[in-house]
Order: sequence, then C-alpha cells, then structure tokens
Amino acid sequence: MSDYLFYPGCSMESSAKAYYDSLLEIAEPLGINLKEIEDWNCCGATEYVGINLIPAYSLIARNLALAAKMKNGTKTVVAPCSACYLNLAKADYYMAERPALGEKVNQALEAGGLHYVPGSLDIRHILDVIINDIGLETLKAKVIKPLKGLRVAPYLGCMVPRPDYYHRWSDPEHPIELVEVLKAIGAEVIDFPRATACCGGHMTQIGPETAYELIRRLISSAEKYKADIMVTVCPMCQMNIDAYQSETNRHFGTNYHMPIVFFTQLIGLALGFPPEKLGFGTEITSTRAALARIGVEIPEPVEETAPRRKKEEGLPMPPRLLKNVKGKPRKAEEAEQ
Amino acid sequence: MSETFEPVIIGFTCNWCSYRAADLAGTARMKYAPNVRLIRLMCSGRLDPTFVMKALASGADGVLITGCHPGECHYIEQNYKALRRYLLLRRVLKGMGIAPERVKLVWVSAAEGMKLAHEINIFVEEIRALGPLGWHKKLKGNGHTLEEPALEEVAA
Amino acid sequence: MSAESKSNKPKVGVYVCHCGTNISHTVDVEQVREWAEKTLGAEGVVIARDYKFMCSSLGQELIEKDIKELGLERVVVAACSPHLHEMTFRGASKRAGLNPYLTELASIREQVSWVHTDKAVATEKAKAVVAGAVERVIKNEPLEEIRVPIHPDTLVVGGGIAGIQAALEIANAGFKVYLVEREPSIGGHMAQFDKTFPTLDCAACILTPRMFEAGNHPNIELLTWSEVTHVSGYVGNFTVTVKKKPRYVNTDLCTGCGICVEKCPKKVVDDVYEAGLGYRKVVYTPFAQAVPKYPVIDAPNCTYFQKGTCKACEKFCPTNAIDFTQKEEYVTLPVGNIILATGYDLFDARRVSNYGYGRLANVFTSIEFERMSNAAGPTGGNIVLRDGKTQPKTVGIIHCVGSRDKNYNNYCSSICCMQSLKFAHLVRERTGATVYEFYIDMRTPMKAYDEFYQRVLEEGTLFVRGKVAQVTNAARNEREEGKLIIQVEDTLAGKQRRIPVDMVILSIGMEPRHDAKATSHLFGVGCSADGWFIEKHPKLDPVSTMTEGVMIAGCATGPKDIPASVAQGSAAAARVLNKIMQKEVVLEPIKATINPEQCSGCRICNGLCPFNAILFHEDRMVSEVNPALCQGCGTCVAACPAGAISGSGFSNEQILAQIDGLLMDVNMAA
Amino acid sequence: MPQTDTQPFRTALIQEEDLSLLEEVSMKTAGVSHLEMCIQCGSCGGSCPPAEEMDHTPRMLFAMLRAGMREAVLQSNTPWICVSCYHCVVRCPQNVHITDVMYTLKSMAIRERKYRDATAPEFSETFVDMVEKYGRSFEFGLATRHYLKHAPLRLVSMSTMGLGMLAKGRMSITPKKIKDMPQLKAILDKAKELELTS
Repeated sequence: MSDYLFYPGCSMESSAKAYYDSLLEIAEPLGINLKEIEDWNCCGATEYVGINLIPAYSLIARNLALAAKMKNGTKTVVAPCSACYLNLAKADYYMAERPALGEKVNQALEAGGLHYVPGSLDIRHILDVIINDIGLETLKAKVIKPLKGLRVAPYLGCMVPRPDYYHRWSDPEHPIELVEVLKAIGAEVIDFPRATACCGGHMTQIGPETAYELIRRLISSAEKYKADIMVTVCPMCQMNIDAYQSETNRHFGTNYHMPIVFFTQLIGLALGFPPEKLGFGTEITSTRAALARIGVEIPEPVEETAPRRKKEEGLPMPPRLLKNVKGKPRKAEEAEQ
Repeated sequence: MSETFEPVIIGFTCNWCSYRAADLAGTARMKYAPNVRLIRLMCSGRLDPTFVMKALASGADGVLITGCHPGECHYIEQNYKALRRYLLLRRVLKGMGIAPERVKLVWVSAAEGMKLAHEINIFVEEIRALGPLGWHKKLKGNGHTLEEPALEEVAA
Repeated sequence: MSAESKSNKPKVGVYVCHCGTNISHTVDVEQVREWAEKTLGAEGVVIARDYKFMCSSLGQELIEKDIKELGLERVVVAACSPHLHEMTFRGASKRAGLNPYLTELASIREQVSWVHTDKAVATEKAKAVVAGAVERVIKNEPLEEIRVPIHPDTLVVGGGIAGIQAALEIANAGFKVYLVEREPSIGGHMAQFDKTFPTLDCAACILTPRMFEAGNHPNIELLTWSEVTHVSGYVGNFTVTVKKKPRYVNTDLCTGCGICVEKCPKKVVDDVYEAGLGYRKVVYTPFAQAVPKYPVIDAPNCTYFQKGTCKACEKFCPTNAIDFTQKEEYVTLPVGNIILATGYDLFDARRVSNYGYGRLANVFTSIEFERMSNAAGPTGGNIVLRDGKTQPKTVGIIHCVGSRDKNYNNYCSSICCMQSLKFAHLVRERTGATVYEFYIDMRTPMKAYDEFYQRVLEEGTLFVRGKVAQVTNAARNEREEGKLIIQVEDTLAGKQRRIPVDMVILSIGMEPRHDAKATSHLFGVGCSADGWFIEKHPKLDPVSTMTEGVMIAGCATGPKDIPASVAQGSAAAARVLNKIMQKEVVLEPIKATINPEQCSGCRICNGLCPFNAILFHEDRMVSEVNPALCQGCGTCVAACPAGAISGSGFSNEQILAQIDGLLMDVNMAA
Repeated sequence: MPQTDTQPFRTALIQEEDLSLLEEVSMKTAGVSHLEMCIQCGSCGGSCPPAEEMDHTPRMLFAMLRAGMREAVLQSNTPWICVSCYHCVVRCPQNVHITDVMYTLKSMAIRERKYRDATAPEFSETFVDMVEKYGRSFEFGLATRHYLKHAPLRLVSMSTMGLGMLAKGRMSITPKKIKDMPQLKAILDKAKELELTS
C-alpha cells in the first residue's frame, strides 16, 4: 500500500459522488491508501482568482499548509478533480516563482497559525498516480472483467495536461495516459481528436450558449467516432456533458445521447465491482444501453474498426511520437544503428 | 575613512568576458562604486581558492569572482570548474567562521558592462552590510604566511 | 620588507599616463607618480614618470631610454586597458632590449578614471592598481613566443555544400584536402532539394558539378561513410583518426553499375535522403548522382546479416565487388588545419503535437515536400496527398514550426520564410491549388528575396499573418468535414479563422546536429547552449574558433541559406590558406608546465583539460603538458594539489604578489 | 460581416494612453506574466475555443494593454468569456501566462466596476461568498441564487435538471461547512488587507 494525502474537493461530495465512490472502491485493490487532508477547504475553482489575488492563493495555500503538517512518510497530495489539482499545483508553483506572492500568502496564513514552504509537497492527479505509481502492469493483473466491446472516447479535458507546471504529462494536447489506462482495462479506445478540448467550464452557468457549442463539438465528435461512452477524469467535464446534454440538444435541435462516466468507474467494473457500488445510475444521460454491451451478457467479439494505414500503399508516414521527449528521439534511433 | 565603512573588495575577472566587460563599462563611462580592485586571469577556471583566502587574509572584506556565462567559456567549459570550486570554497569559509556571502560568483559576458557595474554596486552594498572582516589585523607580523586550506578537496 | 629582499628586487620603472585629460581629469596623476617613486621605492621602483600620452612615440621613447640608461628590468605603464596597448608597450621594451613579457599595464583609465567621479577616491584606487602591477611585474619571468611549423594538408569535416566549397578552394590552390562525410555520398541537405530560392534554379543542376569536381579532384581525398573519432595535436600539427565504416562493397572492384541495387529484394523506408517519404533498397546509393558512385549495404536491415541467407547482390555482381567480410577500418591523418562544416538537423515536427504531424496523414514537413516536388523523388515531382495519388485543391503552409518559440527553439531559422514562399510558388505552378501562407513576420532580407515575395503575392497566394494555433481533423460543420482545419487568428483582421485545407506543409526549423556537443568536444571548439558552434568573433571573425587551426563554416554555427554557407566555406578556406602560406604559427607563451619532480601522478589535472593537452606517462607516473596544445586557461594550475603545475604569465607568485600590491594601503593603515 | 453594427461610433484614434497599464497588469498577475514579451503572433487568439463570443482576441487585448487603452481593456468581455482551457498558454511561443492575465483583468474590472455584463462577475462573487461563508462551495445555493438574480426564466428550464441532480443524490440542499471557519476567516481577512495595500 502506498500512502497519499488526499484532497477530494467539493464536488466529490455532491455532483461527482460517483467519482468519489468508485475511487474509494478501487483504491484498496490497487494499493492506494488515501489519507484525507484534515478540514480541507474549497480551492476556489476558477472563480476566486478572478476577483482577488492574495485571498485566492491564501485559500488554496491553507490546504497545502494543512497537508504539509500531515505529511508523514509521504509528501504527495492527490487530487481527483482537475480544477483542484491545477489550483493546488499552481499555488505551489507561483509561490516559488514569485517570492513576493509567496511571502504575502504566508503572512495571511500566519493569521491562522499556518505556514507553507513552496515545493515541500508533490501535487499530483489521481490518473498520474495510477499510471506512474501503480503501473499499467499491476492494473492489468487486477482486471477480472475486461471491458471488451466497449468503445470509449478518452476525454481528459483541459486542466490536467495543461499548463503542466511540473512536466508530468506526455503531451499537453494529445497525451496518452488516459488512453493507456483504458486500454489496460480492455476497452476499445477511439482516436478522439477532442481529447483535451474544453467542456465550457463555468460557462454553463454564466454564458450557456457559449458552453452549449463547446459541449456540442465534444459530443458530436464522440458520436462520429462511434463511441459508446465518454470517459473523463474531471467532475466539471462530467457535469457539463452529462447534465447539460439535454439542454444542448434543445438548443441545437439535436438528439444526441452520449453518456459520460469517470474513468475510476470503468476501472471498478473491470476489477469486478458491481455497478451500483461505483455510482452507476447517478448520471443524467443514462449509461444503460452502453453498459448493456459489456454487462452480464457475454461481450461480442470486437470488429476492427479503426481505419489503419495500409502497408506500402501511398506514401509512408512518420511513426507517431508518443512521449514528450525533449531531445530528438528519431535521430537518437539513427545514432544507435 | 570616515564613519561609513568603505569595504575593500578584490575582483577576479576572466580575460575574455568580465575583464572586457570592465573595459566596456569604462568606454561607456558607466559609474560604479570604487571599492573593487580587479585582477585579470585568463579564465575563471584559473582561480585557485588560495587566491581568495589570500585576499581575505590580506585585508579584503570580500571577493567577487566573475566568469563567462555557462556554455560560453572561451576554454569550452572551465567556468563550470570555477563554479564547482566556488561552491566548495563557500563551504570551507563557513567552516572557518567566515560568512560565505563574502565571496560571490557572477557570470558576466564581454557585452555586459552594465551588468558588471550593477553587480559590483550590489556586492559592495552586501559587503558593507556585513561589516569589515579585518582578518589581516588578526595575523601578527608577517601577513603572507597563511595556513592554506585543504586544497585536495577543492581540486576537481 | 626585509633588507635582503629589498636589495634583491629588480629595478622597476613606473610610467603614469594622463591620456590627454582622460585620466588626469579624475586621477591626480602627479600625486600617483610621486607616491610610486616614494612609497614603492622600497619595492624596487627606481624611476616614476608621468606623461601626456604614453602611447605616443615620444612616450614610448621615454621608456626605451630609461631601460637603456637606468638599466630597468621591469616596466609598469599605468594607462589604459592591456587589450588596447599591451602590445605597444611590450614592443617598446623589446626594442630597448628588455624581454617584452617583463612589462605590465595597469588599467587606470577603463577601471578608474572613466568609472569613478570623486578625484580623491579615484587617485587612491589608482595607487592601489599601480602597486598591484608593480608587485606583479617583479614576479614576471622572461618568456619567448612559441613558433611551430604548419602541415600543409587540411581536413574538412562534412560534405555538404559548405564543406565541398571549402575543399575545392583549398585543393584548387594546390594543397591536399581530406573530405570526411558520414553518409555514403557527399552533397548534404542541398542534394535533397528540388529548386533553390529565389532564382528557382534546380539544386541538382548547380550542385552535381561541384560534387563531381570534388570527387575527381587530384588534391581531394574523399572519405565517405566515415567519421572522425579522435583528434589530437594543435594548430599546424593535428593528428586525426577517421573511422571508415564497412560498405561491404570493394570500391576497387565496383564499377557503380547498380545491378546489386536492382536485384536486392528488400525495401526499407529511407529516413535520411528521402526524409521518410520514400523507400530505398538495403544495398543502395542515396541518389543517382551520388559521389562516390559506390553503393553501401545497410547491414542492420540486410537479410544476409539477419538470417545468413540471400546474398542476391553478391550473386549478381558482375565484378565480384560485394564483400560481406569487410570490417570497419581506422586511418590516421596528419593535418595542419581543420574545417568543420557539419551542418544541421531538422526539427522533429512531431513535437508540436497541435500541428498533428505523425497523427494526421496529410500534414507534411518542408523536407518531405522538397522530396515530393523533386522530379527524382518518390512521387516523381507530383504534389499529392499521403494516398499517393490525390492532388490537393487547397494547401496551407505554416512558417516558424519549432523556431522562434520558447517551447522549442528560440532562434529564427532564417530560411523558412523564403522556403515557404518557394513552396507556395511550386504548389501553384504544379497544381493550381489555392495556397495559404501563415506567418508571424515575413523576413526576406537578402538579395532578390523580397522581390520573390512580391512575385508570390502577385501569383495570388493568400497570406495570413498569425501563428497557427492548431491543425485538426475535428470538424465543426459540413464545410470542414473530411478536411484538415487550420485554426488561426488572422491578426491583421483581429479575428479567429478556421480554414479547411487538403494538405498542410510545416516549414520546420534547423537545429544543431544531435551530436554537436560531442563534436565540439572532439575538436575543442565552443558550443552555445543551443548547440551551435561559437565563432571566435560573431562579426569580425565568423569562420574561426577559439581553437587555433579549427575553422567553422556553414550551418554548424547557426541557420544559413545556401549563398551564406558557400561564402563561409570559401572564407574558412581562405583562413586555412593564409595559415598554410605562413608556413609557421606563432603562439602566445601563456602555458602551463608541470614540474615532474613535484608531480605525484594523481591525474586530477588530466580530466580537467578540454584540449587534451595533458598526457600521462604511465612509465614515469607523471603528467606532462603539451605546450602547443595548451591554451593557457590555467585551470590545471589551480587544481594541482601538489602545486606542481605553474602557469607562465599568470603564475601563483604573480597573482599572490598582485593581491599584496592591491591591498597595500589596507595593510599600511592596519 | 453584417453591416448592422449597433455598437457606438468608434474612433481610429487612441484617446487615452495609460502607459503604466501594462506594468500594473503584470504586477497584479500571479507568477511572472511575461506580458511584455508578447510578439503579437496570435497563437492565443487562434487557440481560443470560444473566440467567437469575444469582442477582442486575447492578442488584441495585449496590444491594447500596451497602447494604454485602460477603459477599453477593462470593459472588454474577453476575460469573462475565457474558459480557462490553457490551450493558449501551452502554445504561446513567449510563455505569456495568458489565463492568469485574464484573471487579473477580471479582478481589475470588478474593482473598478468597468465590466459591461454583470452576469459573470456576480456569479464569481456569489461563488466566493459561499466559499467564504462555509469554506466549501455550495452548488445548490449558488445555482438558486445565481439564476434567481440573472435568469429567472432559465431557473424554470433548469429545474428539471436540478431535480434530477437532487434525486440522484448529486446535489445537497444544505451546505457543508469546514470545522475551523474562524481560522479560514482570519486568513482571508489578512489576505484581503494585504491585497489592498499591495
């Protein structure tokens, strides 16, 4: 078991309960021990930073200070919510980059008897922990019911791979982490061109028409690639695409039905947990039809759908670059020869 | 000197960058504090830690070491060796009870006369804040003989 | 100071310059002179003078006269920076019979009068600087210039256009050149191109004659499929080891008939010459006009080397030239000078994932497009999509891919604007497609370049000023379906645009060779943080390096177009010829020497020298400095734990004495 | 483009030039903004998913910042349309912290009451009110308060969804509160005081 300091974030207790429940279920078999940060508070989402600088960063830093006090054998803070992950990482990073900001934030924290030294914690997303600490091999080994036949659109959203202050992700636009995890649990993953496009964020509340268009682009892409279901790592993305789908349909006169779930829910299914323990059924856009394909029935054999480049016809393509390598991997290969 | 403490600082310069920067500061008539006296070396890599010890022991209150920016060394990479020695030297100074801040390394290219002047001004103020070292006054008689620091450690 | 040491001190003369009023305006020159004579008398100063202009012939004569009449053994001139007049005053001493290295300059202009304002303080500092110089000069030792003969042969590394040009210049002047190239043929990047801007002449038409000339020149020895592995020696006397990789073809027997290539049953993607857009056989010459004409066998891909069977090439070779037993060979060459023309690599466009190269089939790089538009290339000059047959109706060309971007390379690749304009012209000429160019700034500064831009404007290419944000296949509407969509802000209109196209060409930038750092170490030249080689002076000496005898030319120092590379090749050759004609070279005597008595053989110094000037004698267990290789940085001197290394011109004694002098006032006060 | 531009007459002459504006925005931005490094390439404006809703592209806004057009910049809707997707940030060749600059512009517009549409700023303020009161965000309270004020009609259409969320246990009618509210309040009070003096 590896220990982690856990920052759930507000939505895990309400709109993203399915994320919370499924994460807690799969944590045990994967060997993740989550120790919740004592008396954590809201990270301020994308709202507070748009009003006041120092209070916003002080609000975030209170969590960091509380976590740093608890760090006992581990200094890794794990957040499942993308916005929370980004805010925590950003405060840690900017407090160091702009010492003047760090000082002021600490002056504020001291009013509450707290202090935080930037850089003393590692702030990571739960997907990063699963793929890099637990590892794909361990995950594969635990799979009891591979999700054969389920075509999924890997939807990572914005705030996990970007701006990526600590260079943890393979690519800011087309990262492979979520794809790899979904492949490891046996799902058929589509080459989703909008994998890190925006769901509209808070615009569903304040500028719904802007948001509906962004939601439409995502759903239509997933449909075009014949995904059964979209998979996300972010409460905001899930909420916007799930709960606002009918409004989006109304707005455009369309008739999309594209369920979206958290990746932890699908891992849970693959590990053999019953769907009701993983928060299935709490989604507004029903997953029933999609899950029926892999439910209790025997999954049908998958047909090769992804159009692959045929050999030696036309012009050759360069191999895909999947790692965020700073050097020149192709040349390196040449040098080895 | 009157009440305000005027530190005396020895500055080591590299023939290819910082010494030329000093020339440039002169040609451009930039003004900086007169407390630093410069010594020309061919390279910051030539800097023997003994020189620094000697300067401090002979009455300098601080030592400024200047060299080419990383990657721009005239001798390819000798400034990195200066950097390594500098870091070790500061540790040694600390061990001897001398504030390691009395020795400072800055990178200055031949084009950076302004930067050199600026760094000198900053360093003079830093040393002024630290106060006089006065090591030379503690050495009785022949101030030239001075126990040399353990050079082996610093060598590479 | 003890009485003995006083009497032992050599006689020193101090000369303080007014420099018109440049020094005397801020420094009380008369006071410095008087002080030097009085206070420094104990240090051996026998005469101190001041003069309006020490550097004038009258000023110099003053010094010469004193050396002769007073028997001065050391001279200190307190004036300007040694970088200005050290040579002048050393010359004066030399004329009067004093070893020039017994003369020191104290910089009281650049370091005192010009940078300070308070006259009293400046005068005190000037005294300290003079005292430092006096103490130092006493410890100076007479030194002699070093003269070494120059070997007339030259090594040129890199057989691109810059290297070819340099080799031809030297060979035509009658001297021997070894031209080393790691690919099977010379020609470099230029051999891959179709047309060259701005004149649009065909690259092969102008390059091939030069390649042929180089390949057949009696003074040029080609070493292709070869790499330099070791360099030792110094200007005039380098010894270079070259590894000749096995071709598995006996070049004495091979006639270059090409039957082996024809009969070879295996094709692989050609990542080098065809930039990954075409195929070649496993036994191959990179292209038809390759020089030399002999093929090579790509052993890692060869069926015989993999499985032990096949040998089709051997069976069909009419002259029995195939030789699977060849091993790599090392040759040692003595040369006097070296020219590095190692060229550049291309930016890996897959790193800009938002442009989709490697993911979206119809995104091409500029080098792929060069091959595609080349009549000898994989498509026979047809501009087509990745399916190999469909002509594009709309093409987008994106500038600055990987250049001018802090996420990749900061610098401008300098050729991309012109290259992109050339592509626009070629696409329109060959396909009639609509062409968009996306640029940040249009940079067309050389001869006839802007005129070419005007021409492309006139041809109807649509220019959009804006750095492309992304190339995507995620359509938003019917119009975009099945297309590549270029999303960009048209910054001149201030609006975002989505432009559907069939084909995207990325104008990728130039990068230093992936192994440039290793090359720079091998030859002892400087390399910037980016990886480009550093010139001795970026403006006034752009083809020399800090290492005497090693020149640089072409893109190895930074992105360049063909005319600039050719000019540099010629310039480097001129520098080399200049050296050869001098027959010998004079070196500054600032060197390290190791006292073998004191050397403990610890070898700490061995690894510190970037010029490989220190060799270790295993038999005697002592290290020794090769004076001609030593560049005089003094790092080993500072590092020697036994104090066995001394650095002439900058010895420990000189510097410690200078510290004493500089701090004389402090100690007097104490 | 449509000729029915209802916007007030615009002059082509810049009439106000507040040349300290760029520096001010840069100083008020978290981290090092690199704003002065902008080369006006437009990779931000090209990247922006909701650019069609903006009156100016981010690039244009930066040009206006440089030109000292204080009123026009603070009145722009651009920062309020920003969805914090960070596409522009990772693509910017000059590493300008564009998203953070947008936050700064929002806070300046709020402080000087320069924004033209109150929906977004008031949503943010409501959100922050909740957080300051409970230490946690409170979706139900936020949604009701926000829609009641700004879109009572939408509240009706949204109620179906809201009821769905309630029924699925994804929305709580009562807010959660952290234990040590006095500590959080002390921190935020001090932070606000520091914000005013900086």
